[in-house]
Amino acid sequence: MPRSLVPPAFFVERVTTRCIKCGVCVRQCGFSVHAQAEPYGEVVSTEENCVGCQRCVVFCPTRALRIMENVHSVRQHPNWTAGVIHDIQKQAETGGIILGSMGCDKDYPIYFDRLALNASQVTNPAIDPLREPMEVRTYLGSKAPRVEVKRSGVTFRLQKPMPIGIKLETPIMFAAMSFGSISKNVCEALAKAATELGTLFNTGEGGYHADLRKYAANSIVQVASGRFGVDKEYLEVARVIEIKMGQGAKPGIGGHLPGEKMTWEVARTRMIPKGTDAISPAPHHDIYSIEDLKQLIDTLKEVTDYKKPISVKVAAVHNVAAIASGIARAGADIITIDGMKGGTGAAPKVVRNEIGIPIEVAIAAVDQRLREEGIRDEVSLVASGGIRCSADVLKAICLGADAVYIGTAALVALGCHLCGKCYTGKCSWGIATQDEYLSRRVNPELGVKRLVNLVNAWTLEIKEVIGAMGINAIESLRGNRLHLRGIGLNEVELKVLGVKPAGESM
Amino acid sequence: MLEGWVRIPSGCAIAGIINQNGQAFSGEMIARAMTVMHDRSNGLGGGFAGYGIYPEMKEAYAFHVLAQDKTGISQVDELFKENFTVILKEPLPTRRTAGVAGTPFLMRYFLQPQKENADADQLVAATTLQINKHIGGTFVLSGAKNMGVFKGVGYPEDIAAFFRLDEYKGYLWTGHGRFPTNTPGWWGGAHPFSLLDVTLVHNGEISSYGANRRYLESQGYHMTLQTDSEAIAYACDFLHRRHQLPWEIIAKVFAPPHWWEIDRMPAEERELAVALRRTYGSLLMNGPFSIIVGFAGGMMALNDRLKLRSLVAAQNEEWVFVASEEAAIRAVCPEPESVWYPKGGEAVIQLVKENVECHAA
Amino acid sequence: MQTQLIDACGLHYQSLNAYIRKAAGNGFQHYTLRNVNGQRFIGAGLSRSIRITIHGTPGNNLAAMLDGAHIEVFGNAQDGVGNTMNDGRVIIHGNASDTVGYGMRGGEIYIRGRVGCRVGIHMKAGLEKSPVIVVGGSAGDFLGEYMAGGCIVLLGENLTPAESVGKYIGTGMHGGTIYIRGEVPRDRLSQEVKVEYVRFEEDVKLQECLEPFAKAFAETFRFTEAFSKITPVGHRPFGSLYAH
Amino acid sequence: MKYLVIGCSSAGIHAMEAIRQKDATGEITCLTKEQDLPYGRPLISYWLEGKIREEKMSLRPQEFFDRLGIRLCTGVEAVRLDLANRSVLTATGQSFTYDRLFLGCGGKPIVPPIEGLKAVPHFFFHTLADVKKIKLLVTPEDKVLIIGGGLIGLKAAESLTSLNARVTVVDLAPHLLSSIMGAGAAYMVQEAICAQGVEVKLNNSVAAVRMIGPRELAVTLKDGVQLMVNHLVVAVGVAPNLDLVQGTALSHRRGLLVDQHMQTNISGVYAGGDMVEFREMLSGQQKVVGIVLNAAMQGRVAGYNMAGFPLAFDGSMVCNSLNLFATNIVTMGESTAAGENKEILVSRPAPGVYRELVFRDGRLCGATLINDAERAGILRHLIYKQVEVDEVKEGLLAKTPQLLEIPFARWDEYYRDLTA
Amino acid sequence: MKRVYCNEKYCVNCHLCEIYCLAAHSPAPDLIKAFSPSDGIRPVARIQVEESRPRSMAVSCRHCLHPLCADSCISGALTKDPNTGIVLSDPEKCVACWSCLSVCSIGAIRKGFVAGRPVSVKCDLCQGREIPACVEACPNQALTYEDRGEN
Repeated sequence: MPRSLVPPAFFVERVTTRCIKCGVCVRQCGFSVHAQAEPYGEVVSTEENCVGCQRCVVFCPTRALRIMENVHSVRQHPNWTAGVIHDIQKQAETGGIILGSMGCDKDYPIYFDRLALNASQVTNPAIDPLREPMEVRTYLGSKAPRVEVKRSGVTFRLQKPMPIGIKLETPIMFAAMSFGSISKNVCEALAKAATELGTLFNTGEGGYHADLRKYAANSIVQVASGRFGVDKEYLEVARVIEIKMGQGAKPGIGGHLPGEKMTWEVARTRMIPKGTDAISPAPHHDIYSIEDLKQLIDTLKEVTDYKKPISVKVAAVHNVAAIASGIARAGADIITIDGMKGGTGAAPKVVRNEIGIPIEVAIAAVDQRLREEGIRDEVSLVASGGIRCSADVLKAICLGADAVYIGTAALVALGCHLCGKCYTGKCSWGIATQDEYLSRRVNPELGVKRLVNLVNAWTLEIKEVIGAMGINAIESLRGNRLHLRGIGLNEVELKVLGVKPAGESM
Repeated sequence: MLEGWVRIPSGCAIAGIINQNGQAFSGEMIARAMTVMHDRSNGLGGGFAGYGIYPEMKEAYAFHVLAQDKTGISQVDELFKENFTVILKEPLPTRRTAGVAGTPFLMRYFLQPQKENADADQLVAATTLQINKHIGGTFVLSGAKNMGVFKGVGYPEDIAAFFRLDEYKGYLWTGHGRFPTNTPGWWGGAHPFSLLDVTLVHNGEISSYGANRRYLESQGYHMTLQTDSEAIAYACDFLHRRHQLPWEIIAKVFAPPHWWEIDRMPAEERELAVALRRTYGSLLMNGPFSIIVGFAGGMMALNDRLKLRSLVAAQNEEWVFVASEEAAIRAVCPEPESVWYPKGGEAVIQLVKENVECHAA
Repeated sequence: MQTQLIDACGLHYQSLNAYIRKAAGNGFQHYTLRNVNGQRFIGAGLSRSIRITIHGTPGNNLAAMLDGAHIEVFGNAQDGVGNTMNDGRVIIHGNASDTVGYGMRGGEIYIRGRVGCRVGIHMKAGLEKSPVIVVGGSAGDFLGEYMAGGCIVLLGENLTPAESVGKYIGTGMHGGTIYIRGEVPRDRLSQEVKVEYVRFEEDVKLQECLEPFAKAFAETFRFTEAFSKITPVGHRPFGSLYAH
Repeated sequence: MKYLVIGCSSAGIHAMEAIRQKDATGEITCLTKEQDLPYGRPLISYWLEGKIREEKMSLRPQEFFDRLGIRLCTGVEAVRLDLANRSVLTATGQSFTYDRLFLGCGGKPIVPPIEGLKAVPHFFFHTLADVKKIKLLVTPEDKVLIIGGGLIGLKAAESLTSLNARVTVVDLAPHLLSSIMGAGAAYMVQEAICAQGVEVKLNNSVAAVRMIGPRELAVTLKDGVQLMVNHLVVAVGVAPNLDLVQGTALSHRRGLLVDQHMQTNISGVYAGGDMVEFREMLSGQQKVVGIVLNAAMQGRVAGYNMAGFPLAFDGSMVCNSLNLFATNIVTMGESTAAGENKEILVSRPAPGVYRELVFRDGRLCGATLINDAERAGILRHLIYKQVEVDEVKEGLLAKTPQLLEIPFARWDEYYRDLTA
Repeated sequence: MKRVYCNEKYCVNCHLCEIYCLAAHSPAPDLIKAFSPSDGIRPVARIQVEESRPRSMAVSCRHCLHPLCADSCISGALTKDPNTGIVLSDPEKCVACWSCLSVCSIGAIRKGFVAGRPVSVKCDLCQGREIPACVEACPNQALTYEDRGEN
């Protein structure tokens, strides 16, 4: 192919008076942007390779580097933006589907940012979370329709055992990210952090590396259409089994782990050839209808002797409320709704950016629908896809979620700068890679600390905020949309979200 | 805006008196207790519930109904005719009282379900909810056997005088003085709230209202008044009548032990506590409250689990008193045998003795 | 070894399977199930040394996630036989319907009669395991779709290759081998596979697959025509589909 | 406990340090015939070249002896050993008794059998006194013949050259430094030496010498060539100094014999350093390995054992590093020549850099590195531990040694404490 | 005693340890100045990152119990401090014979210059700092400064 017509996306600025030619940038770049002929020689850059991951910038000891978006002065045009032009040129050069990683980067409204939280003033007091107990413990799993008690003397006993409930010490879990899409070190950091936090991590669909089984008590294992790693032990060691029907970043299409990341270890875990593309197609080939989902749920329950709650994860699509209702009635204990801003290791950009609906409206619609049908208590709802901060967690819970998954946020805690090149396997931050030179960049011990810090910080913020609302137990927040007010939302949006506009009273 | 369309937070005074022997006493006593706490109210609401007040009609469902206009009353009449035999219909006796104005139409019905209804209570409850929801400006103050709710806009002592409480006798009375912080109240918005024989007087405000409300709505309750007190009343009905849970357990749903306490419980107790929080977490009443729940045969007083509202209890011979302030108790019982201060989440449940014939239902 | 006789007539699958699980825990190793009709998940997740003989028509997902047990069916099986099966052996004296051995990771499935569509899809190999499916009769479309390992043998007894196998053989295949008796028309094969022709006598793997099959049904096989041996063209069927 | 240490060089110092580590109270006395604080013997050439001042030459400062509570007797020469009475007699007639005795008498220059040598003035290159004498007598443009092209001879050649003397080196062997390196490396060294104007005569030796004038000597070489020189430096090697041992019951061969605890055949009498012979690790033969490292390690082992703390010396191994005419030379292990089953690989990674590695049975057994000392200790460790390096030979030859070159499977075994 | 340990598994080959070590041992601790000193001789880092991709590992002095470098030192420049356990090189005494380089089994001693003279340089655990500069600079906590019991 002759010279590419796509200009470099980033501009590398090196302040030569600050550059000590130490070569840190050269050695840290996973994309071979910087080069040096000899130690302490002149450093040169190939900007075409730069993905803007900022690894070199962060590591440069003298702050001599700056990576800036390369602002191409194509003529301003509302339709034909630089991005559109470059995509066309790229496709004209390759004839391929444009891949993207991480979440949707289109400028859709973020409903979380248009919802304001409430606080107490005078008539009911705020609670000081520093002194008073603030409870965020959350249980996942279906609930008994009612509690029956038996009196014996002055005390009472439970008459029927409850369905299995999974205790979370904080309503924040780590979302499904497979070994293969992310490195083993990252898997380990997530697993260990979940264990320390008393919450759960999700293996994703890549199977369970043998070294991580020690964290199984805090794991959700996924059964996806590719069925990687699914054996009896896999199901038995897990706390929860999740059937992956869809993913918010790429509704309607399946998983695709490019061969670049299929090292022997990943291949061994998935039981497929090394170097191959691991494909888990959109459909489970044994599920082409809702009763087939029930059949798979039942199969998993049979195999594990009804000891594991079954979660079903679906992408938030237009009809998600009805779909969720079907899933609840198919016997799932947990429904995970993954919004369109959820991350992924690789997805066609057109799918990532154009399909699905945001998690805020999806969770609101699902919660409302299940309540209307009187089956909200038969399932727990987990919201995921675009949860960025504690406020998002709070708002998701107000809208009706029991708990949330964080994926991208967890990776950001480990260093991810959202460059969106996970599918290349060259992640400079050592996260979305299997290259041993790169993957060692995530020291699990350090990673655990960062993840634990993040979730603890969010949890503190959650306590702080619900305290401000005068609430000391998170269950009082769940579905409590009176604590939300819409700002700048139209009537239809307010109706879908089930919230009142700011300024309207209780 | 009309109360019932918007949520109005409020502060309050509450009191409850029960005679364990089921001996009836005058409503004047509860009015006297409430009078002491005059300054906790602002004249925008007062009310009382009396149990055992209609001994001669104790097998019939007594309905106290208010209506803004006569069409409301006739619509109620129509509705009752569908399912009940009206034994008696009369205006609720009142007396002209300074400080009580804007009096709505107030009617009293004694009803008998027409056919041998398997669940007469359910019918009565449904009828109550239907009137409140569908007949504009009309509201059921109470609808149950051998009890009644008297409430309106005004100070409690004025409301007591207005409804001639001194002419009633019951074995259990609860009272309420209201301090809403928003627009002037509506008669229906005053406390106690009731559904069937369960009445509620409430001080404080529930921050979990939105969660409680949505849960109750998904269980078939319609919130007419948009107040947290209404939600608590319905939650009581839901847990006590529909889920058959004893009041001790209901107290644990409204004000459960903290998780750290649950974690330290013996296994059996813990299982129950966990089950209650998991199942009825949405009915946890979060935020400051003290409530007195009255029901046929007893009452329960309860504080939120952080004890953010005041509540005092006292006992003297066969009498048990609960109130926002000790002075209220001393006003009617100067030297009680014991006075105590219930802890957060620690319910005071007092039933009339079992062999005493006073139960309405 | 004591054999438990179970009359499955009218039993719901949950009670039937719970009973077997419980009895297995108490040491019973061999079960004969009579009057089976539609009970799902029989044998699901059961581990080694358990033998189940089934008379009748077992329901969907027979032997799903089987973990070493042996199951023999005298009759036809429905959809999802050996779904995500890990180890063990399934012998079916009749036919089976769609998605036999979906995501199969190990063990063997021998079916004397016909099978439906999407058989052996997502089969895998590794971790010292390599699953085998042998079918005596014909198979439907999408045989060995997304196959990543293991071996499928289709004998198509008394049928021409055009009759014995459906369309889209080995779509997305990136590992493993499919043997089909006779020369399969090229238009039945997906882009992602290549085919060569081997004689039964010359192919040790094929013989190894067939030996237990013949033994299971107490038959001997002689083949005059060559087998189509179908393998993936490369490890990355969709490697060049994307623009980076 | 009374400890007596004879000699205060590396062996003696480390023996005393070890004794004090294990015995806080014992009385330690050290006799040294040197007048000053002990100095590093190899430093004498640096002194002669003016690269180091005398006061900087001490191996340990006075503070060291004070801190350890050592009674240091300088200028005291032990002359007689009375094993029966556990005492040592000095040249001045003083007697020192002991419970434990350490002998660190070092070595002394070998005097070759050259006709007329005893009759003519000649220098050795062994002590500070030797070089002080040289400095006094040698003037620029003097012709100096150095007998011996080994380490000492060449160090002498270097320093005399720096004094602007005209130096000739004569050695019996076919190449220089034949005791520590093979011919290939030696030629490189020779080139560097000759470039500085030193004349080198190999396969040759001094047959006779006689005085022909006040600062003039006539030297007859083995090949018949006659040389006229002003000075003669005898540097054919060092032998164990057994003066004190002769005539006692201490058994010795070429050197004093000791067990693995550095104890002689007489209980309570220990020895270490250049005067003892011990098993050489690679060859397994008894050898005198006169290097500083060896002396220090042996001294320490002896000291521990003297203080009752058992420690064994596992064997000696040659390892040298020296600079000659701006050329650094490192040799270690069996670096001298080809032998049975040996594989010799040579590389010249950069101009002026020479690396010669000797392998036996897939293990490194010797190395000669010229101007290539960077991380050479890793190679020494590989030799010392006899690590199997067959699969990484090429890497060892091509690059600066790295720990990461060592096969990962053996990592733990050899460098356990290095990584977390 | 406390030593610097490198967990090879998590060394990311950035060499920041070297860079900050160098600066810490420069007359001008500012990085940019340290790398372009007035005398033109860039100081030598006392920690060195080995690289054998994908692996890398920072190596610095172990401060051995019986340091071979000190044992082999002909001038007494290298000594192990009896109180701190730190093995130090006295640049005033070093004669640059490189004996220490030839015996250090991990190759932790380097050729350097002090006051224009070639001398051996090595890790001194950054005396005067609470945490050695290399450990502080390590972005992945591959380097740790800890006491594992031995002296």
